[in-house]
Amino acid sequence: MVDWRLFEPLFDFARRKSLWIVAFCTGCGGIEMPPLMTSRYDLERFGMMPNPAPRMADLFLITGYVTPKTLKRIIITYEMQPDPKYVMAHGSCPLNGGIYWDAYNAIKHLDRYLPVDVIIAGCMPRPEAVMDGINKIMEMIENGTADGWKRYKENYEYYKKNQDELFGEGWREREARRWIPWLMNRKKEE
Amino acid sequence: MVSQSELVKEARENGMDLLPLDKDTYELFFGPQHMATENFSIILKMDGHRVVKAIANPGFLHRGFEKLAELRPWHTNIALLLRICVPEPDVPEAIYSMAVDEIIGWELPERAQWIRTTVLEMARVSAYLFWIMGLSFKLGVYTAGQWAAAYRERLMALFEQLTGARVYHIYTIPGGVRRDIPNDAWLRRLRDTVEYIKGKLPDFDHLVFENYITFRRMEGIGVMDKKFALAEGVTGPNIRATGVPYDVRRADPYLLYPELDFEIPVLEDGDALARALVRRYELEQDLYILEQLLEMGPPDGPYKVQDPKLKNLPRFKVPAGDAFAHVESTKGDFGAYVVSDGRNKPYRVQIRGPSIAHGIRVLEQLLVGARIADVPVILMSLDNCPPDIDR
Amino acid sequence: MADEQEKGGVSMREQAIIDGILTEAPYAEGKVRRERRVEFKVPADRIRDFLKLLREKGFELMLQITVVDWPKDGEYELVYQMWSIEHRTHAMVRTRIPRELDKARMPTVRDIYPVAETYERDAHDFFGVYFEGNEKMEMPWILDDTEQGLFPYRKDFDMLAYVKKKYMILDRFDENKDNYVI
Amino acid sequence: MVVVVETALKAVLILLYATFVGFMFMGIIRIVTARIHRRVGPPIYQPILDTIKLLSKKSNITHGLIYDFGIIYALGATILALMFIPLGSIGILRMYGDLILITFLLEIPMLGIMFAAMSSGNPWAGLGSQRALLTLLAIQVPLGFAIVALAESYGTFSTYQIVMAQQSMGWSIIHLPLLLAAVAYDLVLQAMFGKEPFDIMIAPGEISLGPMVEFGGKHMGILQIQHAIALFAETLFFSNIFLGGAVITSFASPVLNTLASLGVLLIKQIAVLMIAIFMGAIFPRFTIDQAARFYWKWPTIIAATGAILAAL
Repeated sequence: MVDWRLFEPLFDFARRKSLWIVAFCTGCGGIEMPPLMTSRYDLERFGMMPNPAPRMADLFLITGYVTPKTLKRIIITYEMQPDPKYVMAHGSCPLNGGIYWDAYNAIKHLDRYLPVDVIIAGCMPRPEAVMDGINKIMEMIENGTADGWKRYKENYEYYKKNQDELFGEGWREREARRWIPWLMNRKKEE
Repeated sequence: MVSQSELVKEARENGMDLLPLDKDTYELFFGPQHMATENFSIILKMDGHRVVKAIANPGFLHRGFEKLAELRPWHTNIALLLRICVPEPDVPEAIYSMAVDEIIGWELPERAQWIRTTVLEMARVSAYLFWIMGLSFKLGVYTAGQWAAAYRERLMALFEQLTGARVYHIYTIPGGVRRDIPNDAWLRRLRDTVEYIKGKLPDFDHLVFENYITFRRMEGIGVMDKKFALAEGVTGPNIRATGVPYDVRRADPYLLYPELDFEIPVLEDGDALARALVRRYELEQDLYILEQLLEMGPPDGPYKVQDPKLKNLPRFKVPAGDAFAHVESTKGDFGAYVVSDGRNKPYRVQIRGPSIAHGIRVLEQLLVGARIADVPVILMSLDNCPPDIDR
Repeated sequence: MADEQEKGGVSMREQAIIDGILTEAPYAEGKVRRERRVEFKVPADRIRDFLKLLREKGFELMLQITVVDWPKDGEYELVYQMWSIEHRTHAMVRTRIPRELDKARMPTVRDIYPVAETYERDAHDFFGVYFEGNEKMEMPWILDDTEQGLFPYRKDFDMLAYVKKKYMILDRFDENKDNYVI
Repeated sequence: MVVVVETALKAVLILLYATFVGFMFMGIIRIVTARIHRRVGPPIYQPILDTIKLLSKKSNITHGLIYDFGIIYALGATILALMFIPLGSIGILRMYGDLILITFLLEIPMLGIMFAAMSSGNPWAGLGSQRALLTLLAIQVPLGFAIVALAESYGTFSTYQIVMAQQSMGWSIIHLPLLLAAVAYDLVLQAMFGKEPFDIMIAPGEISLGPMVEFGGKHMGILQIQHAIALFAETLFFSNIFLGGAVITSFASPVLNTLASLGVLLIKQIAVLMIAIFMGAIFPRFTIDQAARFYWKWPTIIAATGAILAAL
């Protein structure tokens, strides 16, 4: 059996140079994704491209504030990604609520529920700032400090406790089953 | 490594009744993690490629703006409410400011009106370019989308020079605008940009709007007639595509629009193609309006109301009263209802986004019977904007 | 407001519209706010008849149902924002209902204006106004199930305390401060 | 014994060459598309980096045996097809390279991918697999007529003999019936490459990559390699049977001859690729039923006319 650790530098280089993004615009910052992807600031130069399927994506861009309803989907999507995976949060809203510091429906500290590798300041961050953050995450991958996916595995109890405190126990099953009665028109009987 | 059988067993133990729902239908979560829906979810009951039933599931972008606006001073709300409509943030600014102006009874100076009109029209053009990008990405002709996004960047640069921000330019405030036009070079750049985009429109026609495959894709998809559209509160280009010439800029004129000359494109058959073409013609009309405004030139005078109340903004008070103001956005009739009780914060702010009519009931009814390939096309042809549903 | 009433006084067109409607609806009262803005006050139990009448009179579009919470009167004010394409006039139909959650009930108007179904879901989700006859009342709308039944847009909903409890934020904000600027 | 070793060596060399050039083709596709979009675009070796990254990822879920087997099936079928196609003067099984056999082998990788996708149980994958099946069904008819036209005019099914015949009587596309067949076949290639307007089975905006939606990590990496080899094989097949292939004997040493013929083939393959890219850049996407109707109409008529003309 080959000892794959020999190839880790090559793998890190490849991971750094081809970050595929999950196509999931979770907030205002999604409006800055098209300029980033298109010919003004061409992110494909760095080998990045938006990917519709979370299964083959590496980088998760939390573009803007996160509401609890979205956070459920974010967590599910994040757990669908294969390791190694990285999370980058846009703007001050995921960091501390930002302008929604007193809003009842915006997450205040995202890193309580997901491990975040890089957070870009600003509301909303300019594309140059996003590219700066991407360079930062590339450096972190190079020197092996982008280990959010490991932290998520190690401290899963902590994250799961916070998630359950926010959403209530068994939220995954509730989300999966919520719409079936309405689709089946079974509401009357229940 | 978890094998699928174990997953199925675990799911059954948790009592999840697994799909398919009926004998031959299955449940499909269209979004929020999907390329065609920007953080908006449609639950589809599918029979093969056909949609049997659709349920729109909004609320992923809800921040409770109307509650937050009651806790912030009048001018701070501008920085908050413009986040309701992300593609064209000037519209919420404008309606909120117009409502406040009406409550106070301010008469705007002409220069402020000119600047507001210009900013609104620039926002319309950039939003239409953004919509062309979305439509062509959904249709698969990526070239046109890339070009449209690139041309939008020129307007972004102009906005940045005028207001200091790319996307969220907190610019239109009650009683005028926040700052004056920087210089005449800005006007020249705006004229050049308008000419440039005007010259590029034929490319979009060849790639998207006159394309044989586009016609095949969008003809007869998501048809709605005049009666249905009126009953469902459809506004904007969507209702103009069904033959109702309703445009707020003509029906309820505001700012400088009474003095401007432009047409309201109206098409009869209210399918996706008609909606797309109406938007395409409106982009042309907006460029024409911008040309007229540049011909007019900014009139001299102050760019905001000369009022001592505007000196101390945190203590800025508005007399008791209420007002409703609405403008024509690229999505439709965008309205704000503001109630004041004489304090330095609004008592109630209600924003009426057009997508709350387009995105829920109309979408659910248009999607029934459509193929899965038509769902993104219908979404884009309605130009559904989730943030102003959720607010 | 004063100059608005002056403007309303000179606009005969709106007055004609109001007279045409009020002759058939004596229970309602109407006034002209200004050009292209009229306003009606209707008792809550007659709202369906009045909206039927408005629809016959050419107010085809219902733009929004706005709920305003007046705790000191103990009442909700429902404002039906209507727009008439042929008259080019915006009409506010105001009505008042008690704001206690068990008494805050309205007849639905979704058979007159189908789009009202969405607005009624909105009002029910945020204010707890129950519209009888609208079977989508219990359907999940914008709010997540943790906020279900809290009706956050009511004036007596203490948002800051709720936010601190929900998101476990340290107590660094001063509730007593009437006027905080971020 | 020596023959076996030599054959195995040849096979490995062909495989390596095909994989490398296929990845270069993928890079060329991305760069040229980017230039049409007025972008800079990724470096040409980007697909190789993507593949290495995907192979280095850890799959945290499997969907059973078929899910893994389908991928291998697709890769094996593609490699087998490559071995049958004459590559200049070298080729392992080129003597047995039958038109129908190669066409078949170039199509069944799709079946393998569909096995895997279906076994994943993802509704998007199911939808995409239905679309892929319909696409396969749709392209059969024009493809068959094109093959018949070739076989009629050359009187043989062997690819190698067709290439040899073209050396004497000129490229196929200078004869009218075969030109028609080539046009039809090129339209079919558009669907084989999965480019607009026939990228219906992986429609990112509609069904989010369709069959590929569940593949992550190593599966997707293997699929990338398979895609690269398939690109090489399809373009090679086209330039062999329609663009005259390349058999160069002008040099003294066989090595020089081989290199020269490889170079000539490369130019022809890139030409075929460019046509596909330009077509894909300017057309929206058909829906599946429209695509089937289109394939059963125009390319079928063209190819059938070619076949009839060739038969006369």
